[in-house]
Amino acid sequence: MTQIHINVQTSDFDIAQEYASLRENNTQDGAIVFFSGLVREMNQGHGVTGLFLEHYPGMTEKSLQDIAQQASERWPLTHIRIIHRVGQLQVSDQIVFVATSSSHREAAFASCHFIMDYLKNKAPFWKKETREQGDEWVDALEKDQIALDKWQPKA
Amino acid sequence: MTQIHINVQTSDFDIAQEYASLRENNTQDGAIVFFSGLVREMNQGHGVTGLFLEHYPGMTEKSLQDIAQQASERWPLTHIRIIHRVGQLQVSDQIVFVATSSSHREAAFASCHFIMDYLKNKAPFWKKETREQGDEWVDALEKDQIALDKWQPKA
Amino acid sequence: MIKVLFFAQLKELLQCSQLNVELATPCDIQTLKQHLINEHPDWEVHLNTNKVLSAVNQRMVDVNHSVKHGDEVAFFPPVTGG
Amino acid sequence: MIKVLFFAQLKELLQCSQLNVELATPCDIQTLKQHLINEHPDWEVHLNTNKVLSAVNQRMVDVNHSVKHGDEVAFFPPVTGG
Repeated sequence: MTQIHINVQTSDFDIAQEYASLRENNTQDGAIVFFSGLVREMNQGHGVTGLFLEHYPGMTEKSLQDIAQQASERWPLTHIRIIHRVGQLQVSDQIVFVATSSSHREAAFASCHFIMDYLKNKAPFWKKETREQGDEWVDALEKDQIALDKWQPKA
Repeated sequence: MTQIHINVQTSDFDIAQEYASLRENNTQDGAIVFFSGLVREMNQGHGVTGLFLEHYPGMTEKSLQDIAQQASERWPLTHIRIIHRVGQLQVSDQIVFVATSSSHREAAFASCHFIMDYLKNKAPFWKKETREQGDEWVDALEKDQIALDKWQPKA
Repeated sequence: MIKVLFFAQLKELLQCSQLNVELATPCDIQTLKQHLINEHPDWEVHLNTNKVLSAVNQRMVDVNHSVKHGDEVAFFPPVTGG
Repeated sequence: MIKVLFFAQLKELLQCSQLNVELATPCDIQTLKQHLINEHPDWEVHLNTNKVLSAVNQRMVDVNHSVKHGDEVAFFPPVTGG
């Protein structure tokens, strides 16, 4: 039984606190994998000074829950934690955090990667960048869609 | 140019401090991946109450440096941090920490996983478990060797 | 009645975040789109493109998915979170 | 002179962590192993197995690797860190 925690929030998060929650009373897990996504100063070739994250309240939480559920059915995981921020962010701010824990490292690595790849394609978030020339919505990238191919069952 | 930090130490480490070091003055990275390995209470079917880690001083640091170097040549990484503890550990203790940061998540995920797979097979550490029936050296697992196959160039 | 939501640049292009539609239901997403375009002909260029994704009751669906009275339908561009 | 080190269960089985060997060099790892076995016949079962890994000057090598005066050679079981 995987413990799943999902948070969509405007406030920042503390990865040390998240990590402590994963370790608490946990003597069975040998492996924890974490992903943290940050606002970059340069994106797709242009300077960025801020980032606004819009989302679809209600569907956001459902889609993250659904992705976590899929991961928990595919790998033997003890914990899944997903935090995604929305609203106005600055350069270097934390955007997203995904952590998975398991007895074994292959499951922890694969599931964390899987969750990020699906989140990028399926969770209803949209980024609007503050650029020197004005605000622009970020274009979805084909490579993010291609990233899902590795999770398809082999023919 | 990848910044590589390697530490082999008896003392514990603080992942929050490691994470802060990766983020400091860092506006170029969009992705940080972390692995943390912990002492499990059950391993390969038997109860464990403690773990002693022996290593080969000198070669340990060289081999970790060499693995990090290979990762930095294979993926565009800004930072690689590897910490491995040696000496006497207890259940739930942190054993190993690997973090990589990059502009893009695929590079961060793949390189962190690569480093752990190579560390498991190439770095001169040996675990001796404290079990109820006495102390026993841990056997190397074939699956750890097989894990390297995914990093071989495709034929 | 069907509740229709728009997000991100689509919301800005249509200058509309939400509206209610009375339609003979059940119909499908494509029929709902066509109804919206009949009411707002300048929306066609923004709605009739495979760049627009659809959700019914907060789950992504394709354009053949059926829609019925009381459903919440959303249209939005490809997602870019993470 | 060649400095020879043993680690982990191999160190315990041989009851030896380090010794120095005088050998006509260069030779190879296999020759060095045979020399150690000639001096300590009870080591054969522990040393002459493909479960034993070798390093020369702190880099892993195979049994054909050459060894020369001044080298540090180590023998150990498969590693189990991480």
